[in-house]
Amino acid sequence: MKPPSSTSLASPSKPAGGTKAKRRDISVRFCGIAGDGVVTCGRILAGACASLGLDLMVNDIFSAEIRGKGKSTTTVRFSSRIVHSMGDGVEVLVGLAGKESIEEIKDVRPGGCVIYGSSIPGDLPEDDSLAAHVPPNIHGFGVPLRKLANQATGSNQGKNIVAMGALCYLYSLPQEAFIEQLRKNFGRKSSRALEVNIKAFTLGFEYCKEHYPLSFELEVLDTLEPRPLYTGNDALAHGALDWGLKFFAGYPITPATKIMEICAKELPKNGGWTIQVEDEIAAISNVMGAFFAGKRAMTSTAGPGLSLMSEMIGLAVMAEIPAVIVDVQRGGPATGMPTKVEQGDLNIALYGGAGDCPRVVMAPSTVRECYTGIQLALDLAEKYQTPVIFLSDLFLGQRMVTTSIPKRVERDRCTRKKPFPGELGTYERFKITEDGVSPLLIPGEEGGFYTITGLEHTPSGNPNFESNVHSMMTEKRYRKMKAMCVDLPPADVLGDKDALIGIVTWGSTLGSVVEGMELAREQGVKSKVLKSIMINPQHEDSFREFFASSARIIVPEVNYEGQYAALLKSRYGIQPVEMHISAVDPVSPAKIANRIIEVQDELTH
Amino acid sequence: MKPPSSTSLASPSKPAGGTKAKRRDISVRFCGIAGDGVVTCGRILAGACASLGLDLMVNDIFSAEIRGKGKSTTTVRFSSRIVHSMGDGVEVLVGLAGKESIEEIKDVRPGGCVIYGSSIPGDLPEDDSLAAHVPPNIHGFGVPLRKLANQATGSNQGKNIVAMGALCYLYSLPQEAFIEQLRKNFGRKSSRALEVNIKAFTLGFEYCKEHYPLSFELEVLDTLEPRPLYTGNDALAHGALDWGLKFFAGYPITPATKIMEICAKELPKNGGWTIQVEDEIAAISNVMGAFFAGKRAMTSTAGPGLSLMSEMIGLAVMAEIPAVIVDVQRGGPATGMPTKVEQGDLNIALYGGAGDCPRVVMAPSTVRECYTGIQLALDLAEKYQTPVIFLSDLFLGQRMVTTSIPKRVERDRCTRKKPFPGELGTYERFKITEDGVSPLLIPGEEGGFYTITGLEHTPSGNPNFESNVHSMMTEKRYRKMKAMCVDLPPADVLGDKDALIGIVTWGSTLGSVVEGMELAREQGVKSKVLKSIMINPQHEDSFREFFASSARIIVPEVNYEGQYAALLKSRYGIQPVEMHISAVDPVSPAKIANRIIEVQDELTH
Amino acid sequence: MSLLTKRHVIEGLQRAKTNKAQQHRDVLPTWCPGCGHFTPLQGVYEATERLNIHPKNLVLVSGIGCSGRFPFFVKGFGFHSLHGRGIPVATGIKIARPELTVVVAGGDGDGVGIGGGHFPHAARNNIDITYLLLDNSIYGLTKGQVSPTSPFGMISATTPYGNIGYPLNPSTLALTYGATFVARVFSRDRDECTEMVTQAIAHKGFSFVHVLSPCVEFNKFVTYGSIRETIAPLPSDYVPDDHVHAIQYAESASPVYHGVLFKTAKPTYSDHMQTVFEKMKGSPTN
Amino acid sequence: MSLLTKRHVIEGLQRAKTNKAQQHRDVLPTWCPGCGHFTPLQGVYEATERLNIHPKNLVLVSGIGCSGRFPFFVKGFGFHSLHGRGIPVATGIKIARPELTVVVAGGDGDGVGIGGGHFPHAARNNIDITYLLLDNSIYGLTKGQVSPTSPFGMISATTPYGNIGYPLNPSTLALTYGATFVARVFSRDRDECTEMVTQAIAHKGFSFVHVLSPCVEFNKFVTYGSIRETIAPLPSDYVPDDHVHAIQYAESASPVYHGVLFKTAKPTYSDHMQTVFEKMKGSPTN
Ligand SMILES: Cc1ncc(C[n+]2csc(CCOP(=O)(O)OP(=O)(O)O)c2C)c(N)n1
Ligand SMILES: Cc1ncc(C[n+]2csc(CCOP(=O)(O)OP(=O)(O)O)c2C)c(N)n1
Ligand code: SF4
Ligand code: SF4
Ligand SMILES: [Mg+2]
Ligand SMILES: [Mg+2]
Repeated sequence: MKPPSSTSLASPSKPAGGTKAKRRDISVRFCGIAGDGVVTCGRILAGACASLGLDLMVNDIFSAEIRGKGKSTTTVRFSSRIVHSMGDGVEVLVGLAGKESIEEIKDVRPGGCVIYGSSIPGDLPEDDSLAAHVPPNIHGFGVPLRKLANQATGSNQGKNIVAMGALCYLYSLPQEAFIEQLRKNFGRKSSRALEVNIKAFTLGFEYCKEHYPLSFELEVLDTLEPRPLYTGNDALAHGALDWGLKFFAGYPITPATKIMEICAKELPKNGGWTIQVEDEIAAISNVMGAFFAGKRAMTSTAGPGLSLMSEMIGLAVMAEIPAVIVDVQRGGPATGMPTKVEQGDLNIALYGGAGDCPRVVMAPSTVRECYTGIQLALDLAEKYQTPVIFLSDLFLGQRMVTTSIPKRVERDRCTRKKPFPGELGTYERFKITEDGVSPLLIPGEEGGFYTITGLEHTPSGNPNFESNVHSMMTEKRYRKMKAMCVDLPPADVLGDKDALIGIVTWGSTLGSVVEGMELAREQGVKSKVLKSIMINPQHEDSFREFFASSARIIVPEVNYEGQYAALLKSRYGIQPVEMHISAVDPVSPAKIANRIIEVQDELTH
Repeated sequence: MKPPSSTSLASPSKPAGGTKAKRRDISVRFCGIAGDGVVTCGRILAGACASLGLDLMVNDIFSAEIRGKGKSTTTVRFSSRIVHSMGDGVEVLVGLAGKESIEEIKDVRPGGCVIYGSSIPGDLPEDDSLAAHVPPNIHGFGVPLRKLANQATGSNQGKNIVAMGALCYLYSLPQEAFIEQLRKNFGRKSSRALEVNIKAFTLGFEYCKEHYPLSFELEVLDTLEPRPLYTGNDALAHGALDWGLKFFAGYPITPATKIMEICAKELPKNGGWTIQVEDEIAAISNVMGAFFAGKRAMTSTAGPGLSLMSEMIGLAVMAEIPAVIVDVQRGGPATGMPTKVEQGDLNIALYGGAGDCPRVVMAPSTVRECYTGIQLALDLAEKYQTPVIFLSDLFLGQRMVTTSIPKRVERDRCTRKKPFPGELGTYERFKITEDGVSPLLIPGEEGGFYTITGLEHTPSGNPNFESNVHSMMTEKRYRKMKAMCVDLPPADVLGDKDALIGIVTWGSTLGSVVEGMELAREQGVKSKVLKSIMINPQHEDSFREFFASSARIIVPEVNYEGQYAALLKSRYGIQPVEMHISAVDPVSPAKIANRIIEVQDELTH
Repeated sequence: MSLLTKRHVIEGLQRAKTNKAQQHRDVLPTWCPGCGHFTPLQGVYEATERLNIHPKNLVLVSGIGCSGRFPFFVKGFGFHSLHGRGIPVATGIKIARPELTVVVAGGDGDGVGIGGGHFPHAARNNIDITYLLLDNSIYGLTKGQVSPTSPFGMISATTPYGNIGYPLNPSTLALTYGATFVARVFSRDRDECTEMVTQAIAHKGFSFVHVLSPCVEFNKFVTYGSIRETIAPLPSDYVPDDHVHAIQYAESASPVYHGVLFKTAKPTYSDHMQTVFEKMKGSPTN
Repeated sequence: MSLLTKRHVIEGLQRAKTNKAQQHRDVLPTWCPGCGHFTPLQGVYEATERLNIHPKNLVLVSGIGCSGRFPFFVKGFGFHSLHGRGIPVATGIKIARPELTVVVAGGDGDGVGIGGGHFPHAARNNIDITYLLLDNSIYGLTKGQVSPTSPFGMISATTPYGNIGYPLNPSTLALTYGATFVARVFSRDRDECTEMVTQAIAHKGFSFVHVLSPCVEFNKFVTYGSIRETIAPLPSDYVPDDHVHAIQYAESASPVYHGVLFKTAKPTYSDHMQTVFEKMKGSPTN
C-alpha cells in the first residue's frame, strides 16, 4: 500500500494552514429521527467523496419500527486509502436529533468532534441537550441548525443540509463536490428545491467559517478518480444480471428485498422476468422449474425464507437441478432482528437438508465479491447441476462502498455439459461419469426424455431403492463436490505470509479482520488471514497448508455458536481460538487486533 | 449374560434326538409377493415365539410400489437370549414366491435351509426355480405348498400357513403355540377360516414329518414367560400417551404415520385429540399453539416434513415454546427412499435452523427407549420450554420386538416452573434466571400477560434489537441446554469397560454394534460402546472420560457423510475411525465386528 | 376525511377500565399515523369490553407484518408467530383450550400470500376462532411490494411496470372455504368495524372479518380515497343466509359491498369433538 | 362397471405411434388395477396426440402421491417434484419457456392439502398450464388417511371415529381462484375425460380438470359406486360463461355435475409479459 502523500483536498484557493489537524481517514455519523434526512446526508457525503476518488463505506442503522419515532443513523467512513471496514468509533457526530444523539457520543474518538444544533440556553432540559454531553476531549461545534434551515427553506426542513455545510467547512472539503451532489439530489425535483438546499448548505458553511477558525483536513493520495458507488445488494443483482440471469422468483424479506426489486426493474429489459410469488417455497420451486427448463434463475431471501426452502433444496440435490439461493443474513433465530447483522445462517446453509444432502455454500467478503461471486455461483449451479447457497449479510448487502466492478471475464468458465449426438440413443439423465456430472438435455431438445425425481433413482431416472444404486448415486452426488474444485478460485493468504498467527474468517467479517491485522501490525504483531469465498467445497489443501504454517489459528465470526469454527474443527481437526462476536453492529477491528495481540502474548509466554 | 441351558422347546412328547442340530438363535425369512401373506407369516411366527417367552425382532421390507408385483420379505429372528439386531444372514428362507426368492438365497447361512414349494419338475424354467438355486451347503426342503394349500382351503391361499407348519416341524417348535396364534389371527374372522388354516398348518407339519427326518432345535434358557410385542412406533405412541400427551397434530408420511394413527385412536379416550392438518408447517404450528396453551403436544414426521418445520422450530427456540417433534428417519435426501432406513437427518435436526438456534436432539436405540425416551422428551420440552427433536428411524419404528415397558416412574421429573404469587406483580415472561428457565404463566391463568414473539425481545417480551439484549437472551437460550443436564440420563458404557477400543454410535444402530462387539469378543477382541440417548445436549464429561480411556474410537452410523462423527470431532476434538454405512438394510453386526478387529490389528501393529 | 390516528388509541386507552381487554399494555402501537390497522384494534378493545371477555381468557395470535404487531397492543395473551402461521397456531390453541377466546389478526400478504394454505382448513373445519384480515393490498412492513390482493396494473417496488397478476378476493375465499360468518368493513367506519368485530367474536364457529385497511405509507393506489369511491353498504334488504348469493355480493367490484355477507349456524370443530367424547364414554373401549 | 385397468394402458401403448406423447416410456404404471388415475393418463396420451404435441415440447410436472407418479408414464420431460409443489415448479417452467406445453398432475392431498397455498396463485395469474387434480378423497400413497376433500364422517386411518372436518370442493376453489377453464369429470367416463383433458390443454390460460378418480384400495366411502349415484351431466342448456352460475353448479352436492363448468378468454401471464416487453422496446431506458 502506497504511503499517503501530503496533498490535501482543500480547494487551492484556501491555503493548507498549519493549524489543521491531519486525518488519515474520517468517519462521520449522522444521527436523527424519521424526517431528519439522515440517509440523504449519508448519500450526499458519500457521493461527494466518491466523486473525489476517495474510498469509502457507508452503513445505515434503522430502528426496528415501521416509521415513527425510531432513531436512525448513517455513518460514512472515507479515506484516500482502502476502507476495509467501518472501523472503530467515529471522528464526527452530527446530531440532527439532539436527544437521540446523546448515546452516540461514546463512539466519538478523542480529538473528534460533535456538530450539534445550538439553541437558546434553557430551551431544553439539560439532560436532553446534546451540547451538555460533549466531553472535554471532544470538540463541540454548535450551529443554529434550525434557525439557518428556516432562513434557507422557510421551514424546519433542511437542518441536515445546513449541518453538511458545517461539516464541509470544518474538514476543509471542497464545496463544489457537495454542491454537485445537491444538484444531483434535488435538481431533479425542482429548481426551487435545489436553490433552498444550496442556500442551506452555504449558510452552514459560512456560519462555521465565521465562528470556528479551527479545522481538520484529510491526507490524500495523488491520483484520484471519481469512483462508482455500490451496495452489496446492488453489486449482487448486477453481477447476476450481467451473467445471464433470465429469471428471478422471490418473496420480499428484509434485507434481501432490494435484490428482487433491482431484478424486477432490470430483467424485462433483456427479455427476462421477475415474479413475486406467494412464499419462499414457491420461489425456490419456480427457480428450479426455470433452471430445469434451461434458464439461469435465482432467488434471494433471509434466514426465515431459507428455512422454508430446506425441503426443495434437498430436491435440487437429489434431482440434480441447478438453483442459486442468496441468503442476505440478518439476526436470528426466527424473525430475529430483521434490521441487524449476524452471520448465523451458516449451519442451515451447510446442513439444513434431510438425508445426505451436499450443497455448495459460498460467502462473499466484499461488495466486489458480491458481483463476481454470484457469477461463479450461477456457473457452478449450472455446470454441476446443484443448488448453490450464497451467504451475504445485512451489513454487506446494505453497506455502500466505492468499488470497481470487473469487466466480464471467463464468460465460458462453466457451461452445461451436453450429450454428444452419439450418446442420444441411450441417453441417461443421471449417467454415471467420472466427475459426477451427467450430460444434460433440456425440454425442447431432441434425442431423449426423462423424468427427474426426488426419489432415489437409477442413472436413467427410474425410482430404485436398492442398496448399491443408492450408494452409487450418493457417491455421484458427492463426487461433483470434489470435481468442482478445478473451477474454484484459490484461497488467498493476505497479510504477512510468514506470520505464526493465522486467521480464518468468512463473509463480511473479513474487512474488519484485515483492518484489525493492520492495527496489530502497528503494535508489532504480525498475522495473516486465509480468504476463501468457498465454504463448501473448499480447496482443502490451501487450508491444510495454511494451518500447518500457523502456530495458532483464530476464527472470528458473528454468531454465538462458532458455526464456521465447528466446520473447520471437524473438517481439519484443528483446535482454533474461537471468537464469537455478538451480532447487531459491524465488527470492531480493534477487538480483532486485541485478540491477535493476546494470542501472540500466549504464544510467546 | 447367562450361558444358555440345554433345555429345548420341543414338546415333551418328542424326545430331543441326537440328530438335531442345536441353534442359539434362529432367523427365518419369508419372501413373497403381494397376496402371499408374508406379513401374516411374520406375525404368527413372532406371536408364537413371544408366547413362548423368547426374545425376538421382526423386520419387514416392502417394495417401493403401492401394490402390484413388488416383492416383500419379513424376517423374524428369535432366541432365548437377547436379540440386539437382525444379525447377519438367515437360518431359514421360506420362499413363498419362488422366483423372487432366488436372490435371497445368498443371505442363508451355510447349514441353514430353504423351504420351497416343490412342483412337478419341468413346470418352471430352471432359472426361475428356487429349488435349482439351493447350493450344496444349504438344506433344501421341498414342500408341495400349493397342492397342500389347495387341499386345505380349496384355493391357492394358505401356502404361507402350510410353510409355517413345515417350519414348525423342522425346528422342533411346539405346535400348540402356533395353533394358538392361528386362533388369534383367524378366529375373529370365521370359524371356517380358522379351520382351514389349522388344516393347512397341519398338512405342512405332517408332510415334513413324513419326508424329512432331520431337524433343528433351539437352545433355550430355563424360565421363559410370555412377552408382549411392540414396534418402535407403538412404543413411542404409547409412551407419549402414558405420559400426559393431550394433543397430536400431524400429516401422514411413511414411516411415521402409524404414530399418528395410534394417537388418533387413543387420545379421545382420555379427552385428548388428534388432528390431521394440511401440512407439516401447520402440524408444528398446531403443536406449538397447544403447548403454549398448556397442553402436552407432539407431532411425528420424516425428513421431508422435518425440513418444512425448520422455520417454526426456530420460532420455538426464540419464543421458548415447548414442542416435541418425532422424526422417523427414512432414506434421503428429498423424497428419497420412503421404505428404507437411513440415519441421515441428524444434521438437519441439529443445525436446521437459521441463526443461533439451540435445540434438544435425542435418538432412542431400542424399542424400549422409544417408550421411555419420548417421555423424557415431553418432560424436557415442557420444563425447559424448548423444541425437542426425537430421531427414531424406519427400522426402529417398524421393527417388532419383545420388550418390557417399564411402569410409570418419575412422574414429576420435569414440570413447568410457575411464578410465585409474589412475582406476579412484575411478571416477566422471559425473566432472566440462573438456569435460563423463566417461570411460565399460561393463558387463562391470572396475574400477568405477555406476547411471545419470534423477534428478539426483552425479558418482558417486547421486541428489542440492542446488542446487549440480544447477547443476554442468546445466552439464556443456550444456558437452558447446560442446565438441563441435571435431568438427563447418564451415558452408559456397555461391553468391556477396560477395552481400548471405544465405539460411539447413535440411534437404532446400537443393537448391531452390541452384537458386533460380542462377535469380536468371540474372536478375542474386546471393545466397549458408549450409549447415550442424548445427542444434544450431552453429558459431555462422560464422553470425555470415555474418549480418554480409549486408544481408538470407532463411530459407525448409517449415512454417507458421517454426521455424528462430525459433531463428535468438532465437539470433543477427537479423530475417530468413521464407519459410514450405506443405507437401505439393517446394519450387519459382522461388519462392525470386522472393523473392531481391524482397528485392534492396527493398534497392535 | 377523518383518519384514525394514534390519538384515537390514546383516547381509547384513557377511557379504558382496568382489567378489561380493551386496554393495551405498555407498548404503544408502532403503526404510522393514519394506518388503517388502528380501527380494528379499537374494534377489539371495544368488542371484548362489550362481550365482557376477561383478558386472561383472551388470546391474540398473529403472523408477521405491520398487522402482525396487533397482539402487542392488546391486553391478554399474545402469540406473534411467523409470517403466515397465525391460523394454524390459533387452531392448536383452540383445540387444546376451547374455553379461550382466540382472535387472529393478519395482513393480506400474511393470510392470502404465504399463509394462504392454512386459511381454507381452519374455515372448513369451522374452528371457533375470529380471523381479522387487515387488507391494505400491499406488503407494508417490507416497504411496499405488491400483494395477492393488489389490483391489476398496480405499480409497486417489485412491479415497476405494473402488476400483471389478478387479485384474489379474501371475502370470496372465506365463503368458498366454508367460513360460517363473513363480513367486510372499511377501516374508516369505526363504529361498523367495532360492530363487525363484536359479532365475529360472538359468533360460534370460524368468523372472518375482511377489513379494508389502507397503508398510508406505501400504497398510493388503494387508499382511503379510492376505496371510498367504490364502497357501498349491502342493500338494506340483503339477508346474509344464502351462500351463492353471498359469493355474488362478495365478488362484486363496483360497488364493493360492506356489511355482513354471510352468517350461518353450524356445529364447530369443538362441538364435533364433544360428540366423539360422548360416544367414547358410552363405549366399552374407554 | 367397466373399470380401467392396466390392460387399457397396455392396449394404448400398443396402438401408440413412435414419437407421440401418448406412448409412455419404459415404466409401466405402478397403480393398482382399477385405480381411477388410469383414465386421465389415457386422456393425456390421446389429448397430446390429437393436439399433435411433440413429446420433446411436453413437460409433465407432479408432486408426490400415487397421482404423482404420472410423469413417469408419459413420454416427454417429467418433473416429479415434492409433495404439493407441482404448481410452482410448473409456473417457473412456463414463465421461463412459454413455448412448452406444461401439464401438472396431482392428488387431492397434494393440491388441496399441502399444496393448497400455491393453487390460488397460478390460477389468479392465469399461468398457461393445465392442472389435473386426481381427486380420490383420500391419501392413497400413504395408505388411506382422510384428505381435505373427504366427506364429513368418513372413517379413515386417522379418523377412526369419523372425519369431523367438512370437505373443500376443488372445482369451486378453482373458480374462486380465477381459473379460466374449469371442468369436472368422472374417471369412469373415459371419452369425456379425454375430451376434457384435450380442451384443457388446448385452452390458453390456467385450465383445471377436476377428475373424480376413486382409490379402489383405500377408500371404501368414495367409490365408483358412490360417485355414480350422485353424478349427473350439466344441463344441456348450460352455458359455461357465467362465474357465479358456475360456482353455483360447482357447489351442488346432489347432483354433482360433470362437464365444462366455466370457460373464458383472458390474457395469460405470458401475454402480459409480452406487453411489458413491447413497452420496454419502445422505451429509451432499454
Ligand atoms: C418467511 C418470511 N418471509 C418473509 C418475511 C418478510 N415479511 C415480513 S412482513 C411481510 C409482508 C407484510 O405484508 P402483509 O402481510 O400484507 O402485512 P402488512 O405489513 O401489510 O400489514 C413480509 C414479506 C418474513 N418475515 N418471513
Ligand atoms: C412433505 C411431505 N409430507 C408428507 C409426505 C407423504 N406423502 C406422500 S404422498 C401423500 C399424500 C398422497 O395423497 P394424494 O395427494 O391425495 O395422492 P394420491 O396418493 O391419493 O393419489 C403424503 C402425505 C411427503 N412425501 N412429503
Ligand atoms: S407502513 Fe403502512 S401498513 Fe405499516 S404501519 Fe405504516 S401505514 Fe400501516
Ligand atoms: S392406492 Fe389407491 S390411489 Fe394409489 S394406485 Fe392404488 S387405487 Fe390408485
Ligand atoms: Mg398488507
Ligand atoms: Mg388422493
